[in-house]
Amino acid sequence: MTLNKMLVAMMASVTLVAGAAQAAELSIVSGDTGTGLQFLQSELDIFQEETGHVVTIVPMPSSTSDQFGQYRLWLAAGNADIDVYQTDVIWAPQLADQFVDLKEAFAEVADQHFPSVIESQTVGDKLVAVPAFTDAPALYYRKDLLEKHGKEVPTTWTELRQTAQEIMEAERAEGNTEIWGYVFQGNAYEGLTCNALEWVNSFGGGQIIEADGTISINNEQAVAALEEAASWVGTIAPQGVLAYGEEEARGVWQLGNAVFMRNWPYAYALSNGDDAAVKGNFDVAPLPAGEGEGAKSSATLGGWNFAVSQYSQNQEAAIELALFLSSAESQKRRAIEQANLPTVQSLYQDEEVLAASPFMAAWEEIFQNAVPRPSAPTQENYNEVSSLFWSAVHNTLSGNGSAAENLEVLEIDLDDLLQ
Amino acid sequence: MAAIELRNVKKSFGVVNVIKGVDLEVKKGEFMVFVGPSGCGKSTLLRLISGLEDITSGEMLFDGKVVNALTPSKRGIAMVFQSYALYPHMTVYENMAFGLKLEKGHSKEAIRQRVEKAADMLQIRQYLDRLPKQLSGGQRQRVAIGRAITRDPKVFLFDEPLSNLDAALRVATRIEIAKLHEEMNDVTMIYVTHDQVEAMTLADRICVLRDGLVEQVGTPMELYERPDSIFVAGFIGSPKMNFVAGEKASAFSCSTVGIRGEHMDIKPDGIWEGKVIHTENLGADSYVYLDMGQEEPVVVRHDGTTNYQSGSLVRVSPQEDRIHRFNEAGKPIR
Amino acid sequence: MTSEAIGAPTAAAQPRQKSELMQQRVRAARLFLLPMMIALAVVAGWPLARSIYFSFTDATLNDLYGAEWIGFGNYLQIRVLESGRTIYRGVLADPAWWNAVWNTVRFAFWSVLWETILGMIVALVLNAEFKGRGIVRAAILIPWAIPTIVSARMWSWMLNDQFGILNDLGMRLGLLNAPVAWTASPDTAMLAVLVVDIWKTTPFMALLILAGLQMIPKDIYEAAEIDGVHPVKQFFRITLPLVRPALMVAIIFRVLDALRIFDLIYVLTPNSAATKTMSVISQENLFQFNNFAEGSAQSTLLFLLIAIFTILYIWLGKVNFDGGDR
Amino acid sequence: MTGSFDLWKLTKGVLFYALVIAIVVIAVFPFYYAILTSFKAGTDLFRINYWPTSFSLANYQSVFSQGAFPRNLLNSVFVASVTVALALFLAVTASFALSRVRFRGRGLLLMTILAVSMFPQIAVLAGLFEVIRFLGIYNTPWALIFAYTIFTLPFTVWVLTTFMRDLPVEIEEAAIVDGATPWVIITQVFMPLMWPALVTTGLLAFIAAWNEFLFALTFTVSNQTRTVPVAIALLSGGSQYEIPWGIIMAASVIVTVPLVALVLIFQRKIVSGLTAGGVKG
Repeated sequence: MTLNKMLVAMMASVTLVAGAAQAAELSIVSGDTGTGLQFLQSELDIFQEETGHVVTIVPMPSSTSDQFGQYRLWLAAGNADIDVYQTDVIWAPQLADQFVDLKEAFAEVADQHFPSVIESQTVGDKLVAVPAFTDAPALYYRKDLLEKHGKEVPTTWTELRQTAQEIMEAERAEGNTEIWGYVFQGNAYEGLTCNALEWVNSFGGGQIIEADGTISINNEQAVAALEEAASWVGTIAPQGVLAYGEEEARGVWQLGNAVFMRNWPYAYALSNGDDAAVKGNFDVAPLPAGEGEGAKSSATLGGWNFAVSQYSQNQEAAIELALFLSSAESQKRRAIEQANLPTVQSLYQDEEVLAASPFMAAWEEIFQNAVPRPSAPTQENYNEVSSLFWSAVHNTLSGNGSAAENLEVLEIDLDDLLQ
Repeated sequence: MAAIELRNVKKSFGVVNVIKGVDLEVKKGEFMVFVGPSGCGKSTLLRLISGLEDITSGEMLFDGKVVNALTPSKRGIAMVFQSYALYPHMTVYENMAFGLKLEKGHSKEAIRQRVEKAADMLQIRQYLDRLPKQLSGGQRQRVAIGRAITRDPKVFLFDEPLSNLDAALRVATRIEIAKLHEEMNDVTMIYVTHDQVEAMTLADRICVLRDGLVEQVGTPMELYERPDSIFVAGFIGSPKMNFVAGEKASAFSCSTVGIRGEHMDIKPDGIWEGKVIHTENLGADSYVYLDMGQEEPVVVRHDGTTNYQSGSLVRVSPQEDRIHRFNEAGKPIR
Repeated sequence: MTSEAIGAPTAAAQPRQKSELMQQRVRAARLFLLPMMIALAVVAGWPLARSIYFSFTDATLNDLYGAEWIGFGNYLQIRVLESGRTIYRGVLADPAWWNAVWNTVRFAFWSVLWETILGMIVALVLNAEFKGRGIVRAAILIPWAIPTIVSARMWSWMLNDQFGILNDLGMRLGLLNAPVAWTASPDTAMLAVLVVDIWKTTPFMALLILAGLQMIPKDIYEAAEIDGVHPVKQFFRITLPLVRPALMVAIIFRVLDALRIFDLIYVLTPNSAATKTMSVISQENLFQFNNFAEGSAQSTLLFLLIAIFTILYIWLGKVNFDGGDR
Repeated sequence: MTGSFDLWKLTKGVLFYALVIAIVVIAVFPFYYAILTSFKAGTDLFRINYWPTSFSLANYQSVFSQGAFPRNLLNSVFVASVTVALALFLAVTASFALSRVRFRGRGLLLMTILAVSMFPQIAVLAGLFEVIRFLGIYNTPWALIFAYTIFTLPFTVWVLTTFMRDLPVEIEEAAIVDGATPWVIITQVFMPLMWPALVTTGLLAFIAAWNEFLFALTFTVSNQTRTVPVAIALLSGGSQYEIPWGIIMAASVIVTVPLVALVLIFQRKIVSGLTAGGVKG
């Protein structure tokens, strides 16, 4: 499309009165990756065929904080150029005021989807976004090393620590000096919130802030969880894990330098790449459980959704688009082509889906334990809550104050923020 | 071509008054030299005439027309700066042609002819394609002069043009300028210097400035022979005029006697006695420095090669008709 | 230059008829300044005023246009609780803010200091005549030429403890005995940021100083050479004083940039308290958190701090605004 | 070079070249590493090499196949060139007024200009967004050109003012006597003398505009109008968390090469000697 056409398209989207034209021109903004955008384009082509609406993609950098800042600014300025936003699971609640309520439109198909996903996008009584796909992390482990050293896949964090320690020491004794026991995302960022939420939740320590708004983080189980995690740093995990994001962890793992890794499904295919040292030698399992009352395996809910801007001049068409993209048919194609985890439960039994992405079977179990981050109860304060939380955790991991001390302060800070 | 008239011209920078009221007439085609010690305002006065500086009060007339508000180029002046001020990125030719190009209405050919004519006058034709940095100091100054000539000015202004040249070049260029004045005898020239030799050799008339005021205007010989003040007397002539005060002056019934070194004779029956401090032998003649109990040593110009021993006593006499007598206010008694 | 040669009259002189030349110059000055002033007023004036205005309101990005004036509340508010306890709220009472101020000042000081020293060395080298000078000049500029978002990521990769080349190099050369997680540890995070910034920005400094050096007439050195002045003395007596105006301006702009440092830290160590600077914390509040007004207040405070610094610098450094004019 | 053997001179020469090499190595090494990385793919990215081990242009191909990279390059060239031209034009004229015409409030004006550079860029984003939408240049290159003056203009004005102040007064006066107007003085006399300063500031401003990310991201919303830094940020791997390291490095190399070429072209202009011979004393 030339610049002129682009301009014309935008002018049109501004000046057209909603509903005046049958075939609307829409814009959808997405920070998806290259192949993801290609897939989106193919979906939009289908959508255009079905409805006649023409949709333009506005691509965004994959950095989520860049995306979020931009979306905030655009929405704050009442930008009518964008009709549909592709949003991270934690965003829509923060931007709830500026998105259209999709509850009614979605009512028909709502029960096809995982309730936890729908719940995570519901603020009060308003459904702010509809799901595109979901995401949940797993424990990646080295089959070959576990076998070699006669170990089972750990089901609790203690087991993981012990297994990792033993294998690491044994391997190092054999001259594999680069090897580490466990890598995860320990940098101070949203990823650490995800990791730590899993630790806390798996110890039965709640989910930082409960759905009713109670601040629950300062409890013994949470303290025990963080103490456990802190004990890994410098022993089974390198000190540098405090600066790791997903890619750094994957790098260590993919070079064959880690026994265990916590990561999202994306690492699965890449670790099976031809040049990966771990190809064929690994598998995934649910993340380990904690100990004590209420202990269970838990995985932070990720995933992406579509939300409709309230400044859209073509809200009806935009809603139509959002629903189309979250429909079971679209999700199925997405699962097959993009290996994205569907939110439609029935697709996990779909043969075509499983044939294309066999690993999804493994994720079904993981998904049972998915826990949402507290974005719905905290709404527009979520980012700050998360930042306070990961700071407290990062401090604990780097030995800057004990878990108990840091969580106590965190509780006060959260209380101040949310009161 | 223009007669210049200054009427009670004053100039101040903020609260500092630099020119305190100057009345002056420069005749058409005249070579006028402004001379004076540094800080006397001579360069400022030149810049007021050029139009680079505004006059604070008073009137400036060129050929009877007030030019107070006119830009330098409209006054028809050309100026040669102390530091040459050539355009470093332009060739000699471009430097010289720049003003004409800006004037509009000159054909390329006409410009070329004028530049070449000026270049021939100054014998710099072979340098026309060079950049200023490829020239020696003397050549640069000739280019600067050439640039001024090319513009065919009515008034030609020189701001200490020789002070950056070495002694030999200075003399050569001085002669060049003198020649120039002869050739361009209808162009009014004003020349600023602190060097009285330049003033004496070049000027039709000299204007001695002191402290923002005109001390005396006159031909070199007038100034030499009939200085209007001790200041002028001391400024014009080399070596400096000797000043003798106290009893020796009282004998001539004045407060200060001024007498030039060349107007004193060493003879056994001289009326003054002095102790030889030092003798400078210049070949043709020599300067004998005498301590006569005055503030400064008295210099006697003495032809011949007689070598006076330092420390010996000699007697000298002033030539009576060459004595300048000054009163307490420093004004001549005639 | 003698006193006779300088200066046109100041406007303070008594009213009188202005010459055509002066009028022409003043007219030209006005005409020349106008477009720049208009450009700056539109591009900077309005956004600045908006930001400062927002800092006195309760604006959030969810409700930008419904903002209400609340005075200095974002900066400092004193609240007396029912229990009778007095608490302080607002940016000025926020330890995180003061931590950011300290980080920023520390960062600006060290980075500019080293950039100036290294930039001067590089500029002196580039100012010398040697074969391949053109290539070296281009090579020097590479760090400045790589987009910050890329070079910051590149360095974070190189500084990685497991597959970072710098740790590997350090260990091969025997400088390190174990890999260091440079950006992770609070002790080394600032150092890492400083190293990357100095690497990246020294070319800027070097180039500006070089331009200054190029304006120094060569014959001054020739004269000094003949007088047998020692090169070190030459540097302090001749080079430094003559390059000073250019250096002062280069330093001003570097300090302003360093005090506002954002993108490098945003990419390299976005959430480390050890490197969080004023701009980073303000960006966080403006766009990531729901504290637009507070973020505006922080930006305004940063602006004030920089303004105070600049005034002090110009005053203490005796940066003159005049000279050079007729 | 003197013909005689001089140990001290030799040592000095060796030390000097050692310094040159050290500077070049430090400056270029990360870039070299980027080039190295741009030829790698897959797990190789995580392996440390000092010399090229594989040579694959796949990353370069993907740079050009994703999005509209050539178009983005053109956009960047256009935006940066116009920004620099505009900034230099406004700054050269303004700095003449600021450095060579005395008027009341000049210091204050210079400070005001500087003040524009004191506000964090991030904080003007919202206000600038409003202005740009108001002017109707949103999502066009002009939005960026306009926004970039906020950081190029104060810088160029200040630097050029400093340099212009140092130009000899007599040369300007000679031009006035020759009948030159301020405009002629600027364009025909001063600008040729200020090449080092003009080229340097122009180059620095060009690079700053070339590399700017935040404004570019905010004020353009289509691949057709975006510039290179945004395009690089848009490069993505197969999935959300994967950073396509090799491709990013390839893009960075592509982006940096024109700048290096630019420097090589203009570096001759960063030479002195232009004011030599014009004035003395």
